[in-house]
This record gives sequence, C-alpha cells and structure tokens, in this order.
Amino acid sequence: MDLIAVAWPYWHQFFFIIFAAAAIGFGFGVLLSKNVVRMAFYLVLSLGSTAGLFFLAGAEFVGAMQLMIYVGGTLVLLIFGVMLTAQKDFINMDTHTQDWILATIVGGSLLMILLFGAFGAEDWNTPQNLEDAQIQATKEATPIGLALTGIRVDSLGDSKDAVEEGKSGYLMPFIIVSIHLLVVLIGAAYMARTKKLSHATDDKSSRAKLMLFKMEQEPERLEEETYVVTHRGKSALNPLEQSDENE
Amino acid sequence: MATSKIDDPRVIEFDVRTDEMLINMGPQHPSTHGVLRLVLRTDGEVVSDVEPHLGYLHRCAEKIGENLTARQWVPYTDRMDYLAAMNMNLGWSLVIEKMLDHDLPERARHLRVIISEMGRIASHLVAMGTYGLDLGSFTPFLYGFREREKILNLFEEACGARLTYSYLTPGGATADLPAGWTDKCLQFLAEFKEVIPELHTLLTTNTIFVSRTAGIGVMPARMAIDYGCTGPVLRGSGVYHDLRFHGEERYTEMYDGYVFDVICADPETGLYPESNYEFHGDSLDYPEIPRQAVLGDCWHRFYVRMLEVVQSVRLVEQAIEKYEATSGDWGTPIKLTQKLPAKEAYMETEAPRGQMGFYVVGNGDAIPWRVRARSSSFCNLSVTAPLCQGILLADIPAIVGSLDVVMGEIDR
Amino acid sequence: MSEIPLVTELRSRFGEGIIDVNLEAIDEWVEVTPDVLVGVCEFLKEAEGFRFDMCNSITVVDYLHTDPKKAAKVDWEPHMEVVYHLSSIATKMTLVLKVKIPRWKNGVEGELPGVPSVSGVWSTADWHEREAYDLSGVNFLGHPQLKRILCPDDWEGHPLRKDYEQPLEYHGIRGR
Amino acid sequence: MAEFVDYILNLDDSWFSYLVGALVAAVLILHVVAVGALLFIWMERKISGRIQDRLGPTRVGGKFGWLQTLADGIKLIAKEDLTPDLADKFLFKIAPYVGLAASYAAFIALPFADGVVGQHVNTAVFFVLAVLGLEVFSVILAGYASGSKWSLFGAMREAAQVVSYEVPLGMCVVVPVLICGTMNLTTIANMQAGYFTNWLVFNDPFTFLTAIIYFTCATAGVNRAPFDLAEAESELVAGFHTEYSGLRWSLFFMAEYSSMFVVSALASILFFGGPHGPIPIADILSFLSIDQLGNPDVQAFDETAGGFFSSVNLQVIIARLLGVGNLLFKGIIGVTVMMWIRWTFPRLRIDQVMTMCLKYCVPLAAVGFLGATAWQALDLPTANSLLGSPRYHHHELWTHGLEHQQGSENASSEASDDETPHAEDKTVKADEVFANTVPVSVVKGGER
Amino acid sequence: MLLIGTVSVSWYLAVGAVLFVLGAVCMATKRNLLGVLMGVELVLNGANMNFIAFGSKVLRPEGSLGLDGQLIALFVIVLAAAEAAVALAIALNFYNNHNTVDVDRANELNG
Repeated sequence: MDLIAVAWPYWHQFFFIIFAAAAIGFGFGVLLSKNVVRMAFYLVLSLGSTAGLFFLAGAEFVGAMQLMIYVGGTLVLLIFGVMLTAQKDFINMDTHTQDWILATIVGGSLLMILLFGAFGAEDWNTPQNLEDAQIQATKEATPIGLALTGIRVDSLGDSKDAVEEGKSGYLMPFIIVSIHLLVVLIGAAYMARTKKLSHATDDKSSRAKLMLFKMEQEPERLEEETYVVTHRGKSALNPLEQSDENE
Repeated sequence: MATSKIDDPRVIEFDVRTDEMLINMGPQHPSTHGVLRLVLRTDGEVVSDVEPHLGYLHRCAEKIGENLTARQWVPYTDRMDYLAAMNMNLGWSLVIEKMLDHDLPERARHLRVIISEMGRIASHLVAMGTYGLDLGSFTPFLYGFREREKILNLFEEACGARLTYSYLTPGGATADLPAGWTDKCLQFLAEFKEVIPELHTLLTTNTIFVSRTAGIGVMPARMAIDYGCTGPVLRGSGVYHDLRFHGEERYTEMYDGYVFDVICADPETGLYPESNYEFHGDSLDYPEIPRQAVLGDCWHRFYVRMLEVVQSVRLVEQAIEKYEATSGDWGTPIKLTQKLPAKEAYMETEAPRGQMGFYVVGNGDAIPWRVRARSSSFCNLSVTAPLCQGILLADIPAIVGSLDVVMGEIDR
Repeated sequence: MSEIPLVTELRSRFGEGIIDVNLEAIDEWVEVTPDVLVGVCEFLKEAEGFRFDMCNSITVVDYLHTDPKKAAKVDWEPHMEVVYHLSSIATKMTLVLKVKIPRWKNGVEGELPGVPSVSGVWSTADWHEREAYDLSGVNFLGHPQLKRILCPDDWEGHPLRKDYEQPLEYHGIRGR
Repeated sequence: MAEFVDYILNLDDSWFSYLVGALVAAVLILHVVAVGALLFIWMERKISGRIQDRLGPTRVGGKFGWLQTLADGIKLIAKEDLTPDLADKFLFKIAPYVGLAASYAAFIALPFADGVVGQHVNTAVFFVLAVLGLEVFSVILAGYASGSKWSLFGAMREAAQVVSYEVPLGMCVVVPVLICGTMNLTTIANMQAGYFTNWLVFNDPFTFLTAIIYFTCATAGVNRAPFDLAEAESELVAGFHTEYSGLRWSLFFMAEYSSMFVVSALASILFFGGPHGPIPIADILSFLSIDQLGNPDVQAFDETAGGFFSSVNLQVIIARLLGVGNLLFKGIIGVTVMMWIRWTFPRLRIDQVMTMCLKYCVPLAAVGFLGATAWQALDLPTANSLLGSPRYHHHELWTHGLEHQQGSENASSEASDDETPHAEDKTVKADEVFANTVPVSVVKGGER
Repeated sequence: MLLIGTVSVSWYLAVGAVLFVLGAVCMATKRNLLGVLMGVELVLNGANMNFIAFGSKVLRPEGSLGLDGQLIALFVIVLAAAEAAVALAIALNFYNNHNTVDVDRANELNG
C-alpha cells in the first residue's frame, strides 16, 4: 500500500524515455536494415514516436500534422515508390564496407559535436517543473493559424509598432510554401509522366481498339451489307434451295 | 451513339512505367467462372497481354462418346454446359434426329420450346448474377439464384433432377410434363416478370455498373464474327443473327408460329427492337441505353442477355398455350441401342451461350464412330486475348464475365 | 451437279483441287486437296453471295479399325478427314469442307500428318486447330502457335486417334 | 476515474490510480473495438441477408444467431496460422497488429459523450484522422510481406487510394472546425447541443454538402465497398489478406469494423450532434444543463462532496450515459448505411476511384469549404438562428490552464463588438486572442 | 537518472541530434535511392525535434521562442512532403531510364 501511495509526478519523463527510445531504436533500424521495405516500416515507427515526443513537448498540432502529413502521406508515398520499384535485386542492397567505416567515423564525430552542443548550454539544460505539463497543453492551433495569416501572437506584450516593424508573422512564408507546393505538385506530376509513341504492332496496343479505329478510318464493306436476313439457314450445296435464292 | 470517336490507339500514353509482372489468374480465382486460368502480363495495373489456359475440366467427353450409344451419351451433354443442360440435351437430340431423319410430334416440339427457353432463362439469370459478382455486387447474384431455384424446382418436377436433367432425348423427351406443371410455370413467369425491373435497377442502369462496363472490351462486329463468337456475345456487337431464326429448318421449325424478337441493336441507329411485349404494365420496358455505351462493349452483351430473358418469357408463354392446345404424343425416345446410319450430321442450336454444335459420324453401328461438340463458350473465350490488351486489371473480370463462359463446355 | 453455282465456281477456280462433291450426304460436302485448302477458304470467305465469314468448327475424324477383322469389312483405307463446318452470318448459308489426309506423314508412324492452317482466314480457326492438333494429332502447317490446348503440355499421344492407348501413369497418377 | 480510485483507496494523486484509470479506459475502449466488431459482423450478416432476401445466421446463440460471430471467432482462433514461404515473415506477422493498433488508437481521442473520452487531445479531429491514416500501413505491409502478387496489387491500390482520399477528407473535416473554431471534438460536439437544428449538418447548405462528401470519403478511407479495391475479391482474389488465415486474418476485420465505427462516430460528432440527441432530454429533465457542458467542475464523481453516495452525481452519470448511447446509436447508423451501400453497389475501378476523388470529391469539398466560410463570414441565417434556438458556446473548459481566462466571460461579450479582430488590429494580446478570436461563431451564436 | 530527474530541452536536442546523425549516416551509406530518401526524412525530423524543443512552452516557459519553433517545424513538414514527391518522381524516372534504383549507378554525367 505504501508503494502505490507514492505520488509520482514523472509521467513526462516516463513517456519521454519510451518515445525517445523508440524513435532512436527504430532510427537505428532504418540505418541497419538492408531490406528497403523494412526500412520504411521502421521509419514509420520512428517518425510516429517522434510525433509522440512532439505531443509531449506540448506541440499537439505539429504532432498531429506530423502523423497526418509525414507518416500518413509522405511515407505512404515513399512505400509506394518502393513497391513500384520492388524488384528482387533492389529489395536488399548491401552497403560497401568502406562506406560504413567512413560514415561511422563522420557520423560519430558529428554526434559528439551535437551532443556536446545540446548539453553544453546551461540555459537549455535547466530542468522545468513538469508536474502540470499535461494540463498546460494549451490551444496552440489557434495562434498557429493566426500566425499563418499574418498576426503574431507569440511574443507577449509587444507594442503595436514593434509588431508592425517587419514582424508581420508568417504570412509570407506561408504563401511561399503554398506556391512551392503547387509548383512541386505540377512538377512531380510532369516528371513522372512519359509519353511515348508506339506502333500498332506493339504488344501493348489493343487489337480490338485498333480494329475499331481502322473501321472508323475505312468503312468496312461488311458494314454496308445488311445483316438482316430473315430466311432460314441452308446448305450452299442444296440445289433446291439454291433456286430460292434467285427470287 | 453507335461508335464514339476512338483515339488513335497507336499512341499509347502511360504514366510511370514499372516492372512487368507475370500473374496467374486462376485456375482457383473467384472470377474465372470455374477453372479458367489466365496468364496475365501486367505493367502495374495495366494488362498488356492475356493468355487463357484451358483444360482443367477436360473429361474427354468426345472420346467417351465413341464408346457409348447415342442415348447413352445424353447425360454427358448435361455436363458440358451444366448451367443450361436442357439446351445441351436439345442440341444432341436434334442432331441424332437429323441423322435418323426422325420427325417429332407437334406436342413434343412445344414441350421442347418450353423447356429450352426456361433453361435459357435459368442460364441467363446465372450469367447476370455472376456478372454482378464479378463487378463486386453480391446481391443481384442471389436475386438471380432465387429465381433460378424456382426454375430448377419446375425442372425437378418434370424430370427429377435439378442440374443434369437428361430430359430431352433423341426422339422427344423422357416423359411428358406432369399434370399441373404448366400452371406452376405460368405462375412462376408472372412472379418472375416483377423481378426483372429489380435486376435492371441493381445492375443495368446502376451508374457504377454502367461505368464499369460501358465502353469496356469493345468488340466490333467483324471481329466477333472472325473469332466465331456466337449468341449474346455476337448479338451484343450488333450482328442480327439468331439460330432460332436463321438456323437449319429442323431447328427453326420448332419456333414456327411463335412471335419474338432477335435481341440485337441496329448498327445504324444503335437501338434495340421495341419492347412490343405488354404484360406487366410497362415495367418490362427496356431501360435506356446509357450514353457511354458503345455497341459491342460489355454493357451491350449484358443487356442483350437481359432482354433475351424477356423474349424467353414471351416464348414460354406462347409455347405453354400451344402445348395445352395440342394433344397426343410427347415424342418417344429412341431405343437405347438405336443403330446410327453410316452418315454424318452436323447441327447447331442456339444455346444460351451461343451456337452449340454437335457433329456425329455413324458407321451403321449403335455406337457413333466420332462425336464432336462445337462449344460456343470455347469460341467466345478465344476472343479474350485480343480483347484484354491495354486494359486495367479490374476490367478482366468485366470482360471475361461478359463473355459468360462455362468451363465445363469449353473443356468438355 | 452443274446447276450449283458455287461448285461451278470452285471447279473453275481450283480445277483438280476439288476432288469430290457429295450431295447425297445429310450435310452436303465438298472435298478438296490440302494444297488448295487455304485458297478455297479465302475464296469462300469473300465469295459474293455466299461469304462464309464464320468457321463453326474444325473436326478431325480418324478412320481406322484397330481390329483387323473389322478392318477387312470396310471399303476404306485407314485415313483421316479434317472437316470444316462453315457458315455465313451475312447470307445464312452453310457449307462443309473435307480434306482427306493420311494417318501418318509419309506413312511413318509417329510423324503427324500436315494440313495447311486456315487460322489466317478465320481467327477462330486458331483454337479449333489447336484442339484438333491436341486431340487428333494433325499438324496444322503455318499455325502461329500450335500447342496443346486441352491436354497438359507434356501429355503423350493424341486421344481421339483410334489407335490411342491410355498411358499407364501420368506424373504418378494411375492411368489404366 | 483516477480521482475515484484515489478516493476509494484514500490516496492522493498516486501513480497507481492513474494507472488504474488508464487501464479501465483502455479496457473499455477495447470492448468497443472487440464487441463492436462482433456486433458489426453479425449486423453485416443479418443486414446483407435481409437485403439479399435470405435470413442470415439464425441458430448459433439462440435467437437471431447473435453468437455466430463469436463461434466464427473461435473457429478462426483454432485455425492454423499459415505463413507463406515467400513471405517476409516479420512484417507478415506484425502487419495485422499495426492495423488494429491504429484503429484502436483512434478511439483514444474520440469523445463518447461530454467528459467521456480516453484522453483529451486538443487537436482531436486531426489526431483521429491521422491515426486512422496509419491503418493504411498495415494493408501495405501485409500486401508486400505476403509475397503474393495479388496482395501487392491490393497494397498498391490501397496506398494510392487512401493517400488521395485523405485530401478531401481533411477538407471536409475543416468545415466544422472552422464553424466551431476548435479542433477539440468534445467542444465541437457540445456546440451542437440543444435541438437538432443545432447540428452542423443543418447549419447551412454547404455543411450539408460537406457532410455527404465526408461520408463518401470516409467510406473510401476505410476501404468499404464500393471503394474496397484493396480486397476486391473478384479481381485480386482477396487483395492484401489473400495469404492470411486464422486469427491474423480476423484482426484485419476487427480493424476494419472498428475504423468503420470511428469514421461514423466522427461524422456524427462533426455533423450530427455527436452525443447530443435531437432533443436535449438531459437538459429538459434538468439532469445536466446545456450550460454545464464542457465544464470540468461538473464531475460524475465529486470527491469534495463528502460521503461516498453524495459524491456520486447520478444525474450527470445518467446524462452522460444518454450521450454515450446517442453517439453509439448514431455511429451504428453510419455503419449500417455503409453496409447498405456495400450490398447494393458494384465496385468501382481503380481509375474511377481516383477520378471520383480528384474530379468530384476534392472540388466539391472545396466548394463546401468556401461556401461554409462565406456563410459564416456573411453571417447568413442558419437553421438554429431561424428557429431561434441559440447555439450555446462552450469554451474548452476541460483545460484547467484556461480557467483563469474563462473568468473573463465578459471579455467575450466585449469581443463581440469587433467580430473580426484580426482584420483591423494586429496588436492582439495573447489572452485576448484566446478569448475572442477562437469562438468567432461561438460569440455570434451566443448573441442570437 | 532521467526517471527521477527532469527532462529539459537538452534531452530533446539530444534525441534530435541522434536522429539527425542516423539520417545523415543513412544518406551516406544506403545505395538504394529510396533508402537515401528515408535518410533525408530522418535528418529533417531530427532538425524538427530541435525546433519543437526550443519552441515548447512546456519545456521552456520563460523567454521561449513561442510559436516560431512550431511554425518552422510545420513548414519543414510541408516542405518535406513536397521534397518527397519530387524526389520520388526523380527516383521513378531514374528507374524507368536505368532500370535500377542504385544511386552508385547514376554516373552518366561523370566526365
């Protein structure tokens, strides 16, 4: 009873460890897996865990967007690409050993620098009292939306002048990104499209379509002839019936 | 509407080209109507080549026919097109009668019309239902089967079997229709006529159905004839040809005095014959042809079957009237060991799936020297490969389903 | 016989190629030599007033009595007949063509006899000829893809030949 | 729940009570998933049976065959769990769980009634959509890992389809968000409390249009006929689950049916009043006044009240159970409609599915979005304004952190003087923005 | 240490750094074009993590950058989606023309 009676304000830390371990662990999975589909799967989990970290950090909107756009959209696209090019030879591709060595050295040193930087600044290392972190999650979607339309609401207490002086929020980047997206959409659609002329004998052409096409070009003799013959069928060699034909 | 403007098919536009895949569709596949196997060469969803592989149901029926007498072989015809076994019986009976120059009493002729047209209705109901199934609609299938069950009940009463009847035999039928059968049949027809508009609503005029079938698998008349397509497949391409009108006299005289239409669109106007058939108000009016439909496409093939059902209903009603009016013999079956002359005879009949031909060579013995069955589905299926090029994967069930093949008949 | 215009036309075009015309049969037939077969078919398909645009069926009939007693009774030598049933959608005519061929090419057992393929004339002949090849063992010369259609590709023998013997086993399945 | 455990065990803010609370919530939601799947599969059989002029299951479990699904489930569990030789074993085995986890996770943020929700998520609308979008991975992985070409086809179709349909789906969802000014599902639902004229679907013609588009896209998003291309049985044998058997196979179906329920419930929350019935019975019977909705102080269990029985606020519990019943009922109706559609229509082709999305759904959703925006901006009459029943405004009271802002009830009435603050004044203090920009329409609704 | 201690911005930055490096190494070592793309996604996520951490009100109440971090993260996500679309188009075109997705084989422009 004593054990369970302990108030435990460490939920944030608890979930942070879970999500961070998942993000990093599956990140390693991406790196070390040879199979490109498994890589994609690990990447999904890694990015999903990152979204969890975003939620923890109070950025609920960004977290949801991460799940929706990144995981639900971009990665599906990626996996789609994987499947379109999924030939046995390319599913598993080994990395050259020298690549590994070089990458490990460079990556390791980069990591050292980054970690040093991360923990170096005293200001960033100041722990916060996270006891009521959950309930502090506030309505950030609204200010984000406002910021995108050109109103800054993040720096509290700014005077009107200060805001107007060049700090017009994110309207401009928003528009740029929108146009960028449009351009990308058109560009990607254009690039992925190839138009080739093939000959009618190509096995990809539809013989039926071709026939129809030909018929349109040169009206067939068969079409002119009437099919509406109402008499019964008979043998062409039957002399009796042959005379009927002449009537 | 007969033909819309077709783009030059030599110019093929395709999106990202990906790997060619070789896929086995069947023999265990839900939409290959039995054990058809199609080997597809696809590029993503686009099918570039289809090769049908047959023979999974091959039972050497022709070889068996060389060891049995003419009447003994009747049950084997049942097992060819098992969905229209009555019509198979009829084909075989007629060719043996032709060989023996055996003429039927009038009552037997009307009986045969009743039975074979009922068989046609049953068969077309299955064709319609399974076609809905091929396109992902399960409900019409059961509606079709519900009505078919009623026909099978009637058949069971007439001959004791529900699928393989061996009812129509050379010389007539194994028995006369039981007393009261015709009344039940008329009652069924009255009920059935109310169901037809339902089926039209669920499939023929359904927007999704139309968009799945209209303009798909377009087969010009010339191509249909060239590939030997017959029956609704041929008529769906706008060819006015129905053996009940244009067949040999021995067959067409069965239909002497009957009034019915050949269901076939006029290639000039693209219109089907008017529904001159007034029975159940105007609910049996044919639904309108959708704008997207091209003559010879899957939709038209389906439509022809649907309308043929109405014509069959019409024929059965007339036949029952005539049958009731005549009295006498229903035709005695030939002897089991009836000797066949040393001649040969070929005869085609209009089975639900097309022209079913039988060829018999006799040598004076009871056992024929050679038996040959010209299968309608066999020829109809042969058009699959040219039709299924450059289409999407989902169109294959639509096209194969619209050809309405029965593997038992193809493989024999 | 002379009053039948089609026969007159055929004889004038192909002369000796038309061997026999039988009008007594239930379905009257014309027998031609294999050499002129394709020409005859092409002519029939285009012939004015007949236009046999549909090939209904191609059948091979094997004439052979394996029992010597019975063989002695009949008046024909062992041979094969390829029967073409033609009809016309346009004119509703029907016609039967026959080609007689030996049972084996050059009399050598095992060598399949050849007939020119008419799959160039009617597309439907493609499958019919494949079936005839598969079941009766007739080599259709010039066929684009002459392989078995109903039997498995590795099947031995041609079942509808009268001297066919069922294999004892096929891939471990007992045959007889 | 945590408070209740705390009270029972006489603890204070213990980790144990949190855990118990979380577990209870999880188990309750699991019941919705599992029992829901059982119910829906049985329903599907019965409904399809009736549509097809037959009876459906009649024997197992006495009347109506209501235990048929359970019997099938037991059979499926007992079946051999096959893994094809060509399969990518790991992914093949994990794929069904991914799907189930995704549709299960969507329930976390789905409010069943006011205050009855797994976890308050501020951006719940997008959270649910995003998590449901993850379900596509299970299909893709299953399709790829099966090592069968048919499965791969199913997976590719699913990928293309779901990614496309998320666009119009998102656009439709934005419309209620825009009208209510919040992404919190609880608040969106609460804003539709009152008579059914308050439901957003009757707000204006454009929301009506949007609701229809939403339902279409949601049907496509959860892979139901006529958009069930990933498992098109007549084309792809069984699509992505061709190679599955036994329990894993049934997990796909559990995921499918529970996500069907999620999208239906989401539709009912976004457009059809959610847990609020057509007539506010709880309000009329004064169990739970509409004004009290969304108020965190109104608890089913109020430990400050003293004794155990007086702490239990029975009226609130009844009101909330009513709400839960309402939502379940609406969700089930949505599922039923999906079944009805499935057993009526043939299946579309993949290019037609894409055409439908890009040429019809997206433009129509855009029209709906623009129209609804214009309707709000021009302050045109809505159904509830015509009938004179007010749209109650409910701030997101569940966040304790905002309570101090809520003290400014007057602030919002002040703000109503200038309804479009961002158009005129760019120096808006954060506090003010919170109070008066969010519920533009709320404020308006409050006035009427 | 973490379980009883508190999480600060630095820890988030560390996670971001690890993800970044993993992505970078992934980019360097993968031969599959799509693998490289996945590396890019990881790198972008590592960077995003930093933005979120700095912009978090939960982690750094006083003097926080406010919404800037979150907004930039949003832009990054959107641009990553665009980038993925273009890169995928390039990859597929490459595959169409060369029949491989091995980046080491993309050496046509080598002098």
